[in-house]
This record gives sequence, C-alpha cells and structure tokens, in this order.
Amino acid sequence: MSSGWIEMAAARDLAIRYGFIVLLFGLIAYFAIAAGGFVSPQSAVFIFQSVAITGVLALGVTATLVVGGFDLSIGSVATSAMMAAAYVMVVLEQNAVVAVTACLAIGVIVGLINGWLIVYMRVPDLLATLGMMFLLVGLQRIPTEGRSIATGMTMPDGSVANGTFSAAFLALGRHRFDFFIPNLIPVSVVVLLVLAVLIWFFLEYTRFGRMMYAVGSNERAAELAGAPVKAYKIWAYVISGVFASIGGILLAARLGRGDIASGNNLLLDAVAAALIGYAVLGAAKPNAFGTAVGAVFVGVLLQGLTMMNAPYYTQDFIKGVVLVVALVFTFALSGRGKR
Amino acid sequence: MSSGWIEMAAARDLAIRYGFIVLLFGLIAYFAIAAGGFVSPQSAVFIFQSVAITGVLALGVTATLVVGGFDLSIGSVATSAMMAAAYVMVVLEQNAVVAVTACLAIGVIVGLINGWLIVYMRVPDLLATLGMMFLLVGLQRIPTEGRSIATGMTMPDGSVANGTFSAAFLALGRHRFDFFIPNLIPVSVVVLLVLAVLIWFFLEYTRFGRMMYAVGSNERAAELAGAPVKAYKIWAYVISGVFASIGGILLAARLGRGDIASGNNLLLDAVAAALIGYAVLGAAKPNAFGTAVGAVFVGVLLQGLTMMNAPYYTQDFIKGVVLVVALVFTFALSGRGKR
Amino acid sequence: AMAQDKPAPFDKPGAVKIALVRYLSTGDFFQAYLSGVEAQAKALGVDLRVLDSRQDAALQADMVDQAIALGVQGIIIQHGLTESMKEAAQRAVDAGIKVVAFDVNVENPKIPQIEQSDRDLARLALEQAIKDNGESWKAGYVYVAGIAPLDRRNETWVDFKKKYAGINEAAMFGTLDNPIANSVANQARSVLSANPDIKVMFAPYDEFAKGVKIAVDEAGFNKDIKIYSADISTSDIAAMREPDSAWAATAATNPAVVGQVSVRALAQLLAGEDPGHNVIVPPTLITQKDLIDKDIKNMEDLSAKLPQFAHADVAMPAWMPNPNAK
Amino acid sequence: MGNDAVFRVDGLRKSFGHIEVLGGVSLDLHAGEVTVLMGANGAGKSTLVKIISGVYERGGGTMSLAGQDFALQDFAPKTPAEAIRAGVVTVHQNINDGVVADLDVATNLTLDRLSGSGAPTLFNPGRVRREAKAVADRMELTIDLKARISDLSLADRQMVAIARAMAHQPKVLILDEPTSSLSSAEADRLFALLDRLREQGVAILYISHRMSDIRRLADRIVSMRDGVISGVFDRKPLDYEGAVNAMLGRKIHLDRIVARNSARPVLTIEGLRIAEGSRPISLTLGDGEVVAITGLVGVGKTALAETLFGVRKPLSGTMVLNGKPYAPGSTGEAIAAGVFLVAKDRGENGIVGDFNIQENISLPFHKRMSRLGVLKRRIERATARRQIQELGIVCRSEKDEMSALSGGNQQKVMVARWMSQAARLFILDEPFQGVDISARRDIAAKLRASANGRATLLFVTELDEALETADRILVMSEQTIVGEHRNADIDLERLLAEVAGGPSQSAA
Ligand SMILES: Nc1ncnc2c1ncn2[C@@H]1O[C@H](COP(=O)(O)OP(=O)(O)OP(=O)(O)O)[C@@H](O)[C@H]1O
Ligand SMILES: Nc1ncnc2c1ncn2[C@@H]1O[C@H](COP(=O)(O)OP(=O)(O)OP(=O)(O)O)[C@@H](O)[C@H]1O
Ligand SMILES: [Mg+2]
Ligand SMILES: [Mg+2]
Repeated sequence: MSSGWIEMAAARDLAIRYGFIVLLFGLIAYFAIAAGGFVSPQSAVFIFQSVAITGVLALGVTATLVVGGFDLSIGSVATSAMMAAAYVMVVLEQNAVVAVTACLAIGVIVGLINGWLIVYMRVPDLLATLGMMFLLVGLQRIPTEGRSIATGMTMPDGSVANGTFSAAFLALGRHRFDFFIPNLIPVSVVVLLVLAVLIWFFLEYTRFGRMMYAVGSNERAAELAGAPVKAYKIWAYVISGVFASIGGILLAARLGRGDIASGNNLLLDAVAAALIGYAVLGAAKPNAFGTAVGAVFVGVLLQGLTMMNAPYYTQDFIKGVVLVVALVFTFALSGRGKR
Repeated sequence: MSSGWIEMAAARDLAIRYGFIVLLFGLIAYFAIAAGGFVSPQSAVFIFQSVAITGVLALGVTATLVVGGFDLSIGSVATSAMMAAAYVMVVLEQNAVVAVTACLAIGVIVGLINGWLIVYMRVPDLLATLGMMFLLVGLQRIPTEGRSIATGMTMPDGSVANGTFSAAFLALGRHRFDFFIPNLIPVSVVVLLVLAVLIWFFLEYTRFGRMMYAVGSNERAAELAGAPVKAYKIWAYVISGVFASIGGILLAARLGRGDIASGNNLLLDAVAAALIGYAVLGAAKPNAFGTAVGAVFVGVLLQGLTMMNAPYYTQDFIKGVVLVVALVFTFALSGRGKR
Repeated sequence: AMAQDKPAPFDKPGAVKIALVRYLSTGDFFQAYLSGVEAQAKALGVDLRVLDSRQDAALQADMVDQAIALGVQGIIIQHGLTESMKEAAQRAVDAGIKVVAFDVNVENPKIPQIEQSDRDLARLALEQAIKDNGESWKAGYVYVAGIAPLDRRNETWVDFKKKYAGINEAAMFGTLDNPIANSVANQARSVLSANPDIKVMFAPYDEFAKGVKIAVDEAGFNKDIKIYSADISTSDIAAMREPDSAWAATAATNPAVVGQVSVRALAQLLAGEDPGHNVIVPPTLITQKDLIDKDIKNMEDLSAKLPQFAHADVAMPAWMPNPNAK
Repeated sequence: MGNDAVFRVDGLRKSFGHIEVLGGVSLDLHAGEVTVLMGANGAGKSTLVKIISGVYERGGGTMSLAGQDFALQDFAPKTPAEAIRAGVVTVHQNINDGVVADLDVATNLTLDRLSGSGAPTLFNPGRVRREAKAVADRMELTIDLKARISDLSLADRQMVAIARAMAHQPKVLILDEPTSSLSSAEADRLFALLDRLREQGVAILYISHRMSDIRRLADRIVSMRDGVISGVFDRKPLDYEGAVNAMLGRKIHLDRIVARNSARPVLTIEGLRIAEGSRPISLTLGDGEVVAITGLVGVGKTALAETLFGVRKPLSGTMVLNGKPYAPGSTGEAIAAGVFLVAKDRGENGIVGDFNIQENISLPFHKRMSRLGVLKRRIERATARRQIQELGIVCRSEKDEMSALSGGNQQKVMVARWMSQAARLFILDEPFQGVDISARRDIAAKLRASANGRATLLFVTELDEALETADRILVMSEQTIVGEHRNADIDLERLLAEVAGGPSQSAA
C-alpha cells in the first residue's frame, strides 16, 4: 500500500510538472491532424511572430509579478511607444536610432515613475499603474489631437508631416533571418526569444533575480538580509516599462504607422500569458519560462482555431475554457497556489 | 515645539482624511465657475446617472477586494447579463421578470464558479477571473453568432426574432422618479444609491462584513478564530457577480437591446472607482463609501471636462493625472498603503 | 457668402449654438468627421459643443438631455444605437430642437438621416473586384457581426455571393481586438496558411484591410492576392501605393465631407429649409491605379485630384458657405 | 481529581507525504489540571495541536471529548470553528495566525464571537468595544482598544490572542508556546489567569520549552519524542529531569560556562540615543566575547539591535567598529561591514516563505556566492548542508519548504543563515524563540565556540538564556543600559531589580 501511495504521489507530481506542456503538445498534435498546413516551419515561425509583441510585454510584467507587484500600464506604454516612434520619424523626420531611443526612454521614464509612486509614495501597485494607464492613453493622443500618424498626414496646425518610417526601423518588423530555410525568422521572433532567454536567465540564475523573488515573497525579510528592496522594486517596473516599449517598437515596425489604439487587449493578452506561466512546470509562481510557454500556448490555440475557421467569439470562449481547465488542473493538484 | 508637532500631525491627519473630499468639492466649485450650467439638479442627476452602471460594478468588486481577492470578470458578467436579458425577451419572447431572473442567475452562477475556482481549486484570483472573463466574452456571442440582439433581428438559423423588450424592463433604464422636480431621478441612480447604502452597511455594520475584512487581512487567523473562510470568500464573488449582473440589467434597460459593442470600458472604470475609494477618508483599504465617492468623482471630472469642451483624449489624460496626484497625496501622507 | 446674406438665424454670427453628440470618437475616421463638423460650423459662425460618450450608448442618450439643458438650437447625433437614441431624439424634437442623425436610424420622420451609404461602399469595392478578377474566385472575408456599418456592408457581400455563384468564401474571420490591424494580421496569417489559394480578400473596413495587407506581405503572397476594402486614410494611401501592393481598391466617402454635410443639413433645418429625409453622401471608388497615375500621396492630394471626394454637393443651398473654399 | 478525563486522544496518527509525524499518540487531559506537553523541536507537538483544533485532518486514531453528561463522546472537528464550538480553544504557536493585523484590538478580541453562528448579525461598534473591554479587563490588558494590531508589538499581539481564547470559557484550552515572546511580567499575568481557569475546572494543555513556565504550571508532564509519547510524569513532586530526558531520549548535561574577558574592542558605542528623551548608551564589545542584553519587552532592545544593523538611525552618538567610524545607512552596508543580525519574529522578519531551506540560508550572502552576478548553486547547497548538520535542523533535505518545518527548526534555519559566514559583530535578537532546551544549549555552545574573531551581542528577555550563553550581561530599561554584570557569581537580586525598574528603584 505504501508503495502504491508513493507511485500515486509521483504520478501527481508528474502531472503537475508536465501537465501543461503535455496539453500544449496535445493541442499541437490535434491541430496538426485537424487543420491542414498547421505543421510547417513557416507555421511555427508564424505562431511565434503572432505572439512576439504580447510575449515581450508578458515577460516584462513577469518581472513586476516576481517582486509582488503588478503593472497595468504595459499596454498603454506599448501604444505610447508606437506613437512616439511614428511621431519622431514622421513628424520630426528623425532616423530609426532616434526613434528607438525615444521609445526606450519612454519605457524607462514610465517605469521609474511607476516605481517611484509605488515605492516612495506607497501607492498600491494596481492603483498607480492604472492611473498611469489612463494618463498615457490620453497623453499619446495629444500631439496629433487623436489622429493616427502616417506619412503625409495633416497636423492639427494644418501643416503636412512629410517624414517617413526609415527602412531600418521597418526592418525591425519585416526583415527575416535565414535559418535553414531562407528568409525564415522575423526580427520580432528573435527579439522575443532573446528577451525571454535574458529575463529567464536573469530571474533564475543571477543573484539579482533571486533577490527579486525574495522581495516578492517577504519584503521585510529581504530588507533585513541586506537587499536594497526599494531599488529592486523600482527596477522591476523599469524592466516592465522597457519591455513594453520594445513591444511598442515592434508594433510600430509591423504596422508602419502610429495607430490610435488603447492597448487594452495587449494588456489582457500579456497578463494572460504571464498568469498561465504560473501553471507551467508546476511553478505556481511567476516565472519567465512559464510566461514564454504561456504566450506560445495562446498563439498555438488562436492560430489553430483560426485555421479551422472558428469565429472570433468561439476563440475567446475556448481560450477562457482552456485557461480555466489548465489552471484548475495545476493548482488544484499542486495544492499550493496563492500569489 | 512639541505642540507644533502635534498640530502638524493633526493637520496631516486632516489632510489624509478629508483631502480627497476637499479635492472633489474643489473640482465641483471649479467647474461651477468655469462651465456654465454645471450646477443644477439635472446636472447632478446626470453625473450620478452617468456613473450608475460602473458604480454598481465597482461596489461589487469592492466586496472581492475586501476579502483580499479581485474580480476581472465583472465587465463581462455585465455584458453577458445584458445579452441574456435581450435574448430572453427578444428571442424567447419572455417577460421582464424572467429576464431579470435570468440575469441575476448568471451573476450568481458566475460568482459561484469564480469562488469555487479560487477557494477550492486554489487558482489565484486574477487568473481565475481572467479566464472567466475570456470565457464569458466568447460565450455571450455564441447564441447569436456575434450579432447584437434587437427586435426583428435575423437569427443564425434564418428565423426572425420578434420579441420585444417589455415596457416594464425598459422602465428600469428610463423611468424617472419625481423628487421636488418632476421626472428627476432615474431608476438607475436609485439602484446605485440603494446598493451603495446596502453594501456599505453590510461591510461596516454587520458581523459578516467585519469578518470579510478579517478574511482579507489574515485568512488564516480568521479561519483559526472559527470563521468559515471559504464561505465568506465565495460569498464575496457571488456579491460581485450579482452586482455586475445588476449593472448588466441596467445597461440592457437603457440600451433597449443586447449590443455586443457596449460595455468595453466597464471593467477598467469600475476598478478605477473602487481603487480611488482607497483614498477616501484615508481608509487605505477597500471600502464601499470610498468606492461610491470614487465613482462620483470620475463622473464629476468627465462631466466637467465635457462641458468645458475638452476633447476625449484629454479626458483620459486628466483622469489619469488626477488619479495619480490624489493617490500620491493620500498614500504618501498616510504612510500606510499596501494592499 | 457674407453673414448678412444668410437667412436667419445665421445672419448674426455666434447666435446659434449646436451640439454634436458622439458615440464613437477614437480613430481617424471619427477625427476627420469631427474636423469636418468643426470646419463647417466655423464657416457658418455657430457655436459648437462636442459631447462625447466614448462608446457608452446609455451615456449618449443622457448627453442629448444634457445638450437640451445647455440650451442648444440644434443637435447632431453621430452614431449610436437605435434603441437607446430613439426616445432621446424624440425628447429633443419635442423640446423644439432641430436634430439630424448620422449613421444611426432614430426612426423619426422629423429627423433627417445623414448616411455614407455603406451598401454603396461595399458595392463599389466588390464591383471592382469582379472587374479585376472575373466572376469566380476563392475569397477571404473579414467581418465582425454586431457593428452597424459592418452589418450593412455585410448585406451587400451576402447579395454578391448569391449573385455570383463563382465566389467561394473559404474563410471568414475578424476581430476588434486593439490594435485592430495587428490582431487581424495575426488571424489573416493563419487563414492564409490554411488557404494558400485565396485570390481575393474582402476587408470592408480599412483597419481590417491594413491587417490583411500586413499578413499578405509577411506570407509573401502580395502578388497573388488582391485586397478590396472600404474607407481611406493617409496611411492607407501609402499602403496602397507601395510597389506590388496587394491592396487593389477601396471605396470611401470623405469623413470630413460627411461631417460638413451633417452640419449643413442641420443648418438648413434651422433656417427653415428641408434637406430631405435621407441625405446621402455618395462614395468614391479609389483604385491603386488612380493613386499611382495621379500621384496621390495623401488625403489632401486625394481631395485635390478627385474632386468628387473633396466635396459633395449635398445640402448645399446657395447661401451655404463652403468651408473648402479658400 | 485526575481520573476523569475530559478529553482523550487514542492512537492518533498523522503523515505528511510519506513521512510519519505522529505515530500513534495517546493522551488524556483532566479537568482542572495543567498538562504540560514537552518535546524537542519537530517532535510533533504543534501537529497534534492542529489535529485537535480541527486544522489538520488526522491520519488515524480517535479523539473524544466529555459531553454535558461528562461521558466521553467522539470528537472529530473538521474545521477550527467546530472545535471552538465544542469548547476546545487553541492559541497556536505562530502568533500572527492568532490576530488580524489590519483590524483594531477590539475587533480582534471579539473575533470569534463575530464569526460564531450565534452572534447578532449587526456589528455594533459600541457593544463590540464593551465586550472587548470585558475580555481585556479579565486579562488585565492595558492596550488601547482602538489601536490597530499592526501597530502593536508581538508581545501585545500574543496577549490579544490569548485573551480572546480565555474569554471563551473553554472546556479544553490548548496553548502552544504562548510565552515565547512574552516578558516575565506578562507571563506572570498569564499564569495567574491559568490558575484561575484551572480552579474553574478547565483542562489545559500547555506546550513550552521554558523550564520556568513548566515548573510554575505543571500538574502533570507528558513527554513526546519523534511522534510518540515517551513518558508521563504525574507523581508529585514532578520529575522534571526525567521528563526532559524522556523527551530527548538521553541525558542532558549542564556545563557551567566560564566567563571570558576580552581585551581587543570590536565595537565601541559612545553616547548613543535610540529614542526621544532616553538617556544615552555607551558600551564596548570585545573580540571573542558574548554579551547578552536583557530587559523587559518594549525597553528598546530591538531598537538598539536595529540601530546597530542600519535599519534605523540613532538620534545622537557615535559607533566605532574595528577602529573605524561606523554609521550604516542600510542593512546592506551593515552586512558589508561584517555586522549580522538574526532578527526576532522570524515569520515577519526572517523567513522567505517561497524559498526552501537552502535559499533561505544563502539569502544575505548572494554576493559572496556568485560570480559576475550568477549564483553558484553548488556552493549554496554545500553551505546549506553544512549548516543543517551544524545546527541539527530536522528536515528531509535542504530543498524542503520552510512551511514543512516545525517552529523551532525554522528558527534554527534563521540562526544557521547568519552563522554560515564569519561576522565581525554578530547580533542575535531573541534567537531562542521556540527552540527546545537541548537545541538552545547546542546553539549557545556553538556561539561560544565560534566566538573568536568577532563580538557577539545577544538580546534576550529570558534571564536563563542570558545566563546560559553570555560572558557579560547588560540590563536594559527605558531605552538605555542600566546595569552590567560579569556572568560569574552574579547578584541576581540586583539584576532583577534593574530589569524591573532601573537602578534608581533598586537603590531605594
Ligand atoms: N505541512 C507540513 N508538511 C510536511 N511536514 C511537516 C508539515 N508540518 C510539520 N511537518 C513536520 O512534522 C514534524 C513535526 O512538526 P511540529 O510542528 O508538530 O513540531 P513541534 O513539535 O511543534 O516542534 P517545535 O517545538 O519546533 O514547534 C516536523 O518534522 C516537521 O518538519
Ligand atoms: N516605529 C515605532 N513607532 C512607534 N513606537 C515604536 C516604534 N518602534 C518601537 N516602538 C516602541 O518603542 C519601544 C521599544 O521597542 P523595541 O521593539 O525596541 O522593544 P524591545 O525591548 O526590543 O522589545 P522586545 O522585548 O519585544 O523585543 C516599544 O514600546 C515599542 O512599542
Ligand atoms: Mg511547534
Ligand atoms: Mg526585542
């Protein structure tokens, strides 16, 4: 009987650890059979491409989840960065480097302000970043009075903006690297993968990452163990802001214009990916690997459903059902759970 | 010197307690001077009416905040209830009572499921309710394949739906009670006020409410003191679900149809109101009175700005700025803060 | 025209106060519409109030009452839902206020309906598609139900499918997830990998078309597929003009003109004239070829070189000032 | 009295995973009797308590409780609420499990009434405060009823939790290490109250590692070892030594310590004031010396420890460490200077709940255990293993979750954390909270054995702990040092007088 128990416990442990991954591969297998053309290098690349932007945002928000915070402003940071890039190139007629710098600067500044509000002004995280979200959604529209930014647009003062998106900038959204097959892997996918590996390594293997987890679990204990807790928390929001602005750069490069958008869906999808990450490998806590898998999972699901001609509303529904079921599975079994 | 200190501390205390209320009245005074027609019974009623639906949702989500949870599904519960009301009356040709019952049932069921997921399946609150949100957003569109529901609509099977919104149901959105001035106060405002008083009284003056605060602050201590913690948490989600569904009923009654495009901003606006509530009277915790004031605050701000002809994007911006400044003020001064 | 040439009450500048009550405001179409309204209001010398409900239909109805309380003489209702606006519009009429409605049917004989005929838009684009590709092709269709103009454009698409049996709708997709072009691009990519033999993409909303174009470019199908759409903006022009662009044609009314027409129709009512119950702003078909041949780079060029796009002689009595006239 | 058991457990078993924690525990509690349960850290005492109080499900065995007619009836509470309703009231080991930090004292004192099903639905703040006052008065609590718990010291919180339990008029009262953060004055109040309850016929199960408590209260001692009862002692006079031996499974040997002197100063404090209006502190700590500072709760011990560790700034005064001025601006600077602090109240200030033992031990020393910022996990693991060995932490492996450790073992991890690297000034604030007698002596011996090369400063409320560990004992009162004693032939009377009221009163 005792050995039976041990086997059961081991099986449960396996289910918790690998259940989600198995589900992912199950989904892939199902779509491979059900939807023609699903299995191909191009299709795989495309899935990554479709989740690149939300994935990058999700990796950023993971950093704030790790320190026990939350960042609701990521979607609006991304769209603000997109508008800024377009404004810099189209209206101010600057080059790609200036545009990218401007975007990253926005990410850093917003991250610093968020961090400052939360750490020094002691505003609760949800509140501070919600305020920041509203603020940015409005702010990004003020320079053009609510117009999208594209070459040839008329500015509020009646002048015409004649700058163009530089080729170098557009390449960020459109260039593809050769990888066995020529022109296979888009820049955005490379960016996603590089950032995922970076933040994963940072969180799992460096002392800074470890301390961020400590801060998230018991701030006071981390402080009494010599950690500059405030700095770590601010850093987390800066990481989140910068990642969101990188997402915005990719968005601008893909769209080739500064599009009026709230970024709410970017926020929700990114949060979904980061939260699904809790369930991956039974981590039951925010983690970069899980976030990346979560993003890909959502990508596979949507890609497969679209290929099977499922209407958009069934996609939302199935996304919700799969999310709930997968999470019940993980958390109910693992018996941990609790942010 | 010592008495100077005491006075300063007292002044700070006053600032914390009444700062937000003073800000609110300051705003009203400003708009009264700057925007013609701002001060009138009609205008006041209009402000309440404009925030009635978000306010009801915000009161519901306050209950989940009190037990230390969060409910991201409220917006989708409201729109699902709206669609259900329309479906029941227009497609199934039932009366107002059936429609209202169906909506409330949706609220109860969703609340129970959310609570069950969080309490028994141990899925973290954000995750469970995010999944529920996606699920409902999809689900509400399936019966009509994404169409809005209105009298005379063609159903997916080609038949025509001939039911109508009953007059009794529409009255929920459109009837106005006399109050000194005839036809002054709409039903939705009355609903908001009644629910606000109810939930405020419940949270502050019944033992259930007090225990909910205890659960939110220290679940384990509450449980060891003999509280049925699980039941309290589930209750909180049921309250939240029911309030959201009441919001949905009001929405349906005011629109007169099941409109799939409506209700997008309900979640964020409701959350903003509930979180602003933290700052009211220096509570630094979720509280019903604060939530109600928060909702009215947003209403006053938007109404005032609209009357001053501020474009929509500056409204978001100013909403964000005021939110952030007000909160910095409260939390930085109070030195508490922390969810 | 000089102020004194105008009929009462426009003979006194600043005497007339009107309100624009909006349902939708975010996006280029609505921004351009607003600028048209503002330009015409300025030319007429009326005081314009903009009430913006930000896609809150219930609030929009309240805003009509608010406008009444503000003491305006005229109201333009821009978009919204029939059910929620019908009674509010009636209340305004009862209060003696003149009302016109753009793109929302408030079912009121006293209220002129301004329309940018969505059915015509879709028809023009689809006729061009038939002209370019013959009567039988495999199509992808972008549609989200429940949005009034898209539903009306959809009716035309359904009619065309009935009329031309050779049109084979291989996939229908669409989403309004923000940013729309990015989300639609993701869907379109999936659709293209499942149906690489699609020849025509009908995307009757320019945000959809932009997304489809991104996907087509990313899949490298830009020479094999043609996109037909509705609506236009400066960035759409740039996208259509790109070398080997798949975006073949779009049908559009100029939103600024629609805005102008809305104000003019209201002004006619206020001056005691009748603009007619249905004020239709005719659409223009804009093809890739037009844009390249005429070297049209932005909306200003488009207005200059396609005059029917710049100005519609709708609701244009002699006394009416033309805001485009310099 | 003594034969009629009001509560009985029989053959109780409990396993976590496949580790058996309770291997068939049988125990009787009698009305009007204090049964002391003794056991080393990790013996399973708290687990037993949690099963009795309905927190854990039992793995086997039976429990029974006397009903109205004094006959034993089956007792199997599924929730804490059921246990409380049946008259079995518990004060748990973890103090923060006993109070709700965000609510005020009055609500906390009446918390279980609010949660009980019989309570009136309406929450009347006035009535609640009256009830709370009654509860507080019985316990002679002087805490402001409107204060928020989070603003109170741990001792006050503990008193609130105890007061609430007492107010129930329980049949069976269980106290799991209630005095671990109380001063002797507060403990005395608790004992007086327990005496009264004993007279009223309450059956009391009392768990403690403090011999002074046990001597004061016990009518009967039950020793527990490795999840089974290893001895019951109820013949007067009670055989305390036998009970300790039964719980440890061996004899404990008492070495009197030999107080040492130190010539080389490590830390010199001059005119340090830690609170508004307090008198300045001056003292010198030498290399190789172990100094204990004792005093009542709330006299500023923690404040002094935190000042030395850079958590708070002194109002005035200077510190010199290793001959150099020392004014740490943060805990990080203090650690870099070689000043370590084992903070008190491990749950709040020490344990990182999401981390396992290994990660908890390495926490302050990441910098030393990494290259180019990358943690060297092998060194981390080796360190953890060594420390687990050193301090005899009872666990399965260094990968165990902290929540799977018994309270005393969690405390040992906290000490192990800071002993894993060499300090210059090693400060320990109440390091023996919840540690059993034998482990306490082990830790004290380790502290003394490794004392060379650093100064060691110990803050303890229990005088015994100071006497067992220190070379020198300083007495603190009202935020300043009021007495100094070499730990050899101490004038205990003078020392106690200093503790109680400072030198002025003791002179009188
Ligand atoms: N949740 C748990 N999961 C796994 N093991 C546990 C758990 N709780 C306790 N244990 C183990 O059970 C044993 C007994 O723990 P318990 O807390 O009952 O000890 P204790 O006698 O109260 O010790 P202390 O004097 O240190 O408080 C310990 O070895 C501990 O590691
Ligand atoms: N931040 C603070 N604000 C207000 N009072 C404080 C603060 N910190 C400490 N005190 C008070 O100062 C006194 C000394 O506190 P401290 O925690 O140093 O006492 P202690 O002697 O270490 O007590 P213990 O024996 O419980 O460790 C206590 O009465 C405490 O309530
Ligand atoms: Mg214990
Ligand atoms: Mg202390």
